[in-house]
Amino acid sequence: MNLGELLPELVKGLSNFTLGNAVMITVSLVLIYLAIAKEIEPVLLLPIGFGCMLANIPLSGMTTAEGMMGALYGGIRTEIFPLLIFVGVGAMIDFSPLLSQPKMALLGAAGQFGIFGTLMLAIVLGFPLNEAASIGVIGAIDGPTSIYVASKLAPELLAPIAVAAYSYMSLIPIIQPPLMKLLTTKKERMIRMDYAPKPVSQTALVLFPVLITLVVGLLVPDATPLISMLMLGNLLKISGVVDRLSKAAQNEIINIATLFLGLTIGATMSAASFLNLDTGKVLLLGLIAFALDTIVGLLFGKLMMFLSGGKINPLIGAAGISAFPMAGRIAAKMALDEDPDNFILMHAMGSNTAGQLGSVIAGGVLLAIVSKLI
Amino acid sequence: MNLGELLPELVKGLSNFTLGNAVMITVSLVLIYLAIAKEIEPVLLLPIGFGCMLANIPLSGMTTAEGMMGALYGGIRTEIFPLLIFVGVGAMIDFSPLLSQPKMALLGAAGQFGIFGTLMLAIVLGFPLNEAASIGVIGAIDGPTSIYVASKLAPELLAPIAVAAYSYMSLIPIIQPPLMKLLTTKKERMIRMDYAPKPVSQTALVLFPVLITLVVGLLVPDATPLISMLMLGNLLKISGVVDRLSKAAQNEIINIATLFLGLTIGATMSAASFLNLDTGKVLLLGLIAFALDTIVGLLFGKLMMFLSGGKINPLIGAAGISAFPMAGRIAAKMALDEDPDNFILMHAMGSNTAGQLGSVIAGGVLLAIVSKLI
Amino acid sequence: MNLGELLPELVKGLSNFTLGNAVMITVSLVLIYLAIAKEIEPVLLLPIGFGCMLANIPLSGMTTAEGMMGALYGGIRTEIFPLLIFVGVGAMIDFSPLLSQPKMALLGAAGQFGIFGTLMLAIVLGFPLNEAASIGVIGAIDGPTSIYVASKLAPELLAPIAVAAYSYMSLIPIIQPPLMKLLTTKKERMIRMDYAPKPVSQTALVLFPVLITLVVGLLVPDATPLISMLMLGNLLKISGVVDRLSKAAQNEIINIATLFLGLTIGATMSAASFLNLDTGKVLLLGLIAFALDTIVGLLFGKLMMFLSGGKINPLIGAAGISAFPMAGRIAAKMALDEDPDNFILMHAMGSNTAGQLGSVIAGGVLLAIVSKLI
Amino acid sequence: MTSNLLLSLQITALGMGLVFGAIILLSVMMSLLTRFTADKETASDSAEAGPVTITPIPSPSVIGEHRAHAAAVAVVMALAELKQSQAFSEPQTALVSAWQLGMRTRQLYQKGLPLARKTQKAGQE
Amino acid sequence: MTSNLLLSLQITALGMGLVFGAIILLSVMMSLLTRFTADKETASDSAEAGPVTITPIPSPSVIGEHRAHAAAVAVVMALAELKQSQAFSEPQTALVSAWQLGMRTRQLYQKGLPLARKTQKAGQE
Amino acid sequence: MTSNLLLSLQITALGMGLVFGAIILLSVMMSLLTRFTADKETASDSAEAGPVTITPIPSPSVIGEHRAHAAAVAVVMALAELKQSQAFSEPQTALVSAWQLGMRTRQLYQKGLPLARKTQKAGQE
Ligand code: NA
Ligand code: NA
Ligand code: NA
Repeated sequence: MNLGELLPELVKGLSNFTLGNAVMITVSLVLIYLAIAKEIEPVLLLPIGFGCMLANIPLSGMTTAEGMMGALYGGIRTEIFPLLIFVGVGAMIDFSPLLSQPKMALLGAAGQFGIFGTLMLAIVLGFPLNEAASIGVIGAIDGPTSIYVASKLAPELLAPIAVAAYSYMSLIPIIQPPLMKLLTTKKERMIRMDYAPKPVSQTALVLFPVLITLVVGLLVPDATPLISMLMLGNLLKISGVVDRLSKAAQNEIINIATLFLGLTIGATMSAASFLNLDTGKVLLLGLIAFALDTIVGLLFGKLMMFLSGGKINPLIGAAGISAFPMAGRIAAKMALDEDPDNFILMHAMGSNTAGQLGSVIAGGVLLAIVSKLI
Repeated sequence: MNLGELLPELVKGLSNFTLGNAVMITVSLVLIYLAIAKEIEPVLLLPIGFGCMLANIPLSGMTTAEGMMGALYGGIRTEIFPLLIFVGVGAMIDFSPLLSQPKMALLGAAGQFGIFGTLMLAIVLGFPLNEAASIGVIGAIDGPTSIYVASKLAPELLAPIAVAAYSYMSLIPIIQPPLMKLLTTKKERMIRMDYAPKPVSQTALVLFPVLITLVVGLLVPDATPLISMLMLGNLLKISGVVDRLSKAAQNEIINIATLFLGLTIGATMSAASFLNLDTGKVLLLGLIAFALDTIVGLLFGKLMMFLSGGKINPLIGAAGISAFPMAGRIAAKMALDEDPDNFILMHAMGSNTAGQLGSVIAGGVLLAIVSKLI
Repeated sequence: MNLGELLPELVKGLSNFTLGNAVMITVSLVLIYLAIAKEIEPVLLLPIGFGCMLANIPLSGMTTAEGMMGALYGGIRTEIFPLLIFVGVGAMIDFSPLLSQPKMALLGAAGQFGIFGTLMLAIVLGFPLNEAASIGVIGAIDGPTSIYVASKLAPELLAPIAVAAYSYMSLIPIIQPPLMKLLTTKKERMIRMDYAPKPVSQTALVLFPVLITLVVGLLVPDATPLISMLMLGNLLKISGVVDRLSKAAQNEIINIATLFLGLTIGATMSAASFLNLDTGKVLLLGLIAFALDTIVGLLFGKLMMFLSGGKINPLIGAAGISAFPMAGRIAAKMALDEDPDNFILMHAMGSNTAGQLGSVIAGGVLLAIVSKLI
Repeated sequence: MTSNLLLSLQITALGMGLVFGAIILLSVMMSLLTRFTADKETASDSAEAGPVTITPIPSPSVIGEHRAHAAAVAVVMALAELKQSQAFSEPQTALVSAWQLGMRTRQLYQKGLPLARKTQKAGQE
Repeated sequence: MTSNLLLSLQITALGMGLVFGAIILLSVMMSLLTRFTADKETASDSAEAGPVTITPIPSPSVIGEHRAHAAAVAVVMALAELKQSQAFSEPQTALVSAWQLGMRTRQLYQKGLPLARKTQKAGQE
Repeated sequence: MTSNLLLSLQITALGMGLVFGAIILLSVMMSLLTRFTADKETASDSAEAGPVTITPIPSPSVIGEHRAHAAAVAVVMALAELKQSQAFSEPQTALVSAWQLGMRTRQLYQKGLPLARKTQKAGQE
């Protein structure tokens, strides 16, 4: 036989390398750079970037159904990866600031407006309803929820939505402070909040995840998987009787799920599927959703300020968007910058955890409405 | 369009909520309460209870084939979860007390009578053979074995059997002592047992799991998966050369398998499948099997006492049922209560580990016979 | 009914036990003995041996498609196990010795000749091309690569190839030193190598895995899965920003994958599939490949010695075969035995890590050529 | 298009309504929950509960004590951290051995064998 | 029904027979095993073997020494625990570095460099 | 057969050619990489990088200093080990609490509360 005919086989990698691949590999290198050099959500952006790189090496076979990434994708199709991550996150969340100041919960509802506002905008831009809804959820800056909703309603947009949800988390210190300064006066930002919460008993902390699961589950069945896994993780930790499981959730389970989720999401970023106008629109609309969430959250914070006769610092409204726990942290930091003695972290975290609940509920509501309409 | 038609969709959770769901959710709350407040086998009852709660939230979609619980169920269909748990358990068992007093092994055989006695009783009550056999195995109070046999012979009874096997483990301190007092005299319970075992070499401890796997595997092929994974775990630990694997078995592997197994078992407890007379019968028969196992174990213990001329404390007979390691602990505690200087823990654990072997063998034997007959 | 007809069922284990099973169980016991008593690669030989034992217990059902081993085999069919092991290995490799002396890389290419030499030999012995190629890769003494290539080209030979690849790793201290003494003079072995490498910056260490993945991926697409997972692990560790993931890769992920891989490989060693002349030939040819790799590596080392005017110690050539990290260690040890002040470990590890890259590339090249030709 | 926009407006109204409805319900539930389960020794409880539990302390209005509060919080946090660190570094003992050892310990404390008790401690550190 | 009962009786007889048969075989196997592998330094062995290994000591009949036995057992247990606790808290070092370090250590002990040796120890603690 | 042999010869030639080609390319890439990224504080860097990183030190030709080099290497290794051992035994804190704690710590350092700071340290050890 003649080895000459082997030549095309031997250069197949290069001969199938497209400009699109080059662009996407550049994107992947940027993601990896941001993760390592800027430490922007490295736990997710590093695997996503690496997966993106793999998806744009021609004919590696990794992203075919039989390939490793194809096999791992099952963890997204069955939603097991995002849900397991929520188990771990739940085991790391502390709901006592929220439990001790239940009215903070309202901020977690207001903070979801951007999701719907962006949905409207996306509809205007001509996105079909299912895609518009998935895009809006980016506003919650809540990775697992965004991935869960997108994989159900618009899997074709999974990659840009996941990338947006996770990378925008890192834009919080850049996006939110200006909006806060714009929408609140220095005087408002300096409002001190007395921290005199009702004491929270261990019993309440244990009952909380169980009741939340039941109430939300019965009201918004489509939100059950997300809310229940979040609450399961919280129950494992707070119950104090299953240390082995709680540690497994906070370590091996979330670590492995995060690595695999990141790689798999990244592996969907092939030039063919990612390099198009829609991706740009999605990223932009996601940013708008994020900003809208923040704005409406702040405005609602101001409303509560007025209603409470100036007892509530409007900054904590911005923490209601979810983006847990960064948004809560930034809100407290802003108050601290204005006045080094103004500690509103407890209140901000209360609003922030409420936002986490709110975005899961909003996601479930959207799933219910949209899946019925399409 | 008219959103009015969405209403049914929005209240689907409540509108599909049945009385049965309410009952089962109460059950799940009880299980969770027992796990957390009473610390009854929390590592399993907490996930089981939570899974049960999820299974009774209408239309959550979690228990459908595509849902998370549906996906995890594969770990039971392939028996991987119970078998992985056995790997971890094996890495935590110490067989030296048994190896140093091989005749103790007989108690592990006697302790399995309840399995068959209950099988007869279940037949009389009209259960088909496959279900009767699965119910009998509850008597071993050995979760993985019960789940393994049930999932092979009578998957429809998996939930009640699993719940019984694990929750009865916690009834040992309540059920066994009275039977012990009833069937043994104070004088018998005070029998001191000289502890002069043959010395056990490291070599023997290493050869043990290998030989057990071979002998049991060749005699009772259907018991191979259970016995071999138990022995694999034991070999990983005792060999001392694969610390990484031994620790993985005792930690990440067993923790993850336990969490998933619990959730999945619980998720099978939907009102439709769980709320029926059979469940009640199963739970009751399981209790009888448990008691029968204990009684026959004690009687056989007395027999050995007579044959040995009063050198053997009959209490250790009760440890032969399996229910590892609780039963062994209780037997020793009873002796200690009668006489604070009467240490029979070594003997009780010998009998208890024999019971673990016995119940696995009994399970395999039942599988062989019944799967042939049905 | 008549229980008599049950008898065959009850002795099925023994009645189906063949001489072949006996032989293979002896083999399994030898593997387990070597793992525990001689501590030869226990982390893999122990599970392999145990899996082999299980595969030869008749009718245990564990190796059927529904059985546990059948289910775990999916981890090999999708190549997930070997690739996950590479993620962990990558997180344990340090490439700085190679980066600081790039010309060492050449030794990693020369060390792959045995793979092709053995391929020729196997062809002569009448093996079809796909099997011949898989056998040759044993020469790299690189488990995951051998398993990956074999499972793609000749799954029927998976068991003997895996066993060879892992057990020969332990023969390095027996096979290589004589060849070293044979092919090098004491004077050559005593050559001191100045260790004045270019300084390696953290930046270089981080860029290395990314660039290697891209370059190798584009040149040899079939090598992408192996090289990329190796480099992903390395990047997780060296980046220093994802400790959780790096630790997960070095612990839970590699431990679980190793245990399951070993068991599954072992489970393919049934008498029917393993006990035949081919197995013997494979083991023998693997040994030859190993020796050839070492010899050519040494000769190339001598060549470099001459070209460098005696500045390079030929021993490090033997480390180019891969067999990471044993081969590098042995080479350094040999030099040390001749002269207790002759430290060439850095150079040997450089050559050894290059061998690791070389064997992965060679594997990919073979996959490309052979899958095209057959 | 306009119909689509109309639809999306309806969805927004409906969606935000449902979200607010659910959240309000939850917030009511929470107030009831805290009211009916209020108890004393919360601080210690929550400190044990885990690393991220905050001890709610009736906070004074004076600035200086605001600082004190933050300090207190941080201390509790740090202690919780410390607790957890121990929790992590302590051996995840095999349940079995834990049980057996636990039992023997009881026996020994009954009779008090200094040596054993000492090693015991070591075992647990 | 009665046939079913009869059947279940047969199954019970057969089943218990098989279970007893298997267990008796195992117990014989065990006695042979222990007899043919008996050796001296069992105590240390088993202590290393893991947390739940019990040291078999020819036990005396005197009560006081019964106590002693229990004490001994408990001590061994505690030590095993301790051992294991160290096993767990010690770094799960990358195999590679372990090898390389191990090798260098050998070299250094050959020449004896106090500093290196000290750091070495630190490294292992 | 001979054709097969011929084929395998061609494969060997082609294969080794490709392997050498690729490796040579990689080695060029590596020299460029190290050349263009060379920087000063490598030692500390690589020591942090992990347990298996070796500190490249321009090695002298004198034997005695050969020893010194080996010692240095071994020390760095041991320290790296030690580092890692701590890395492993330190609690894998919940991110959340880490963040919150981190923030509070900042606040406290600003105002300096000795107590809190002390506990802080404990928390990290
Ligand atoms: Na939101
Ligand atoms: Na039993
Ligand atoms: Na090689």
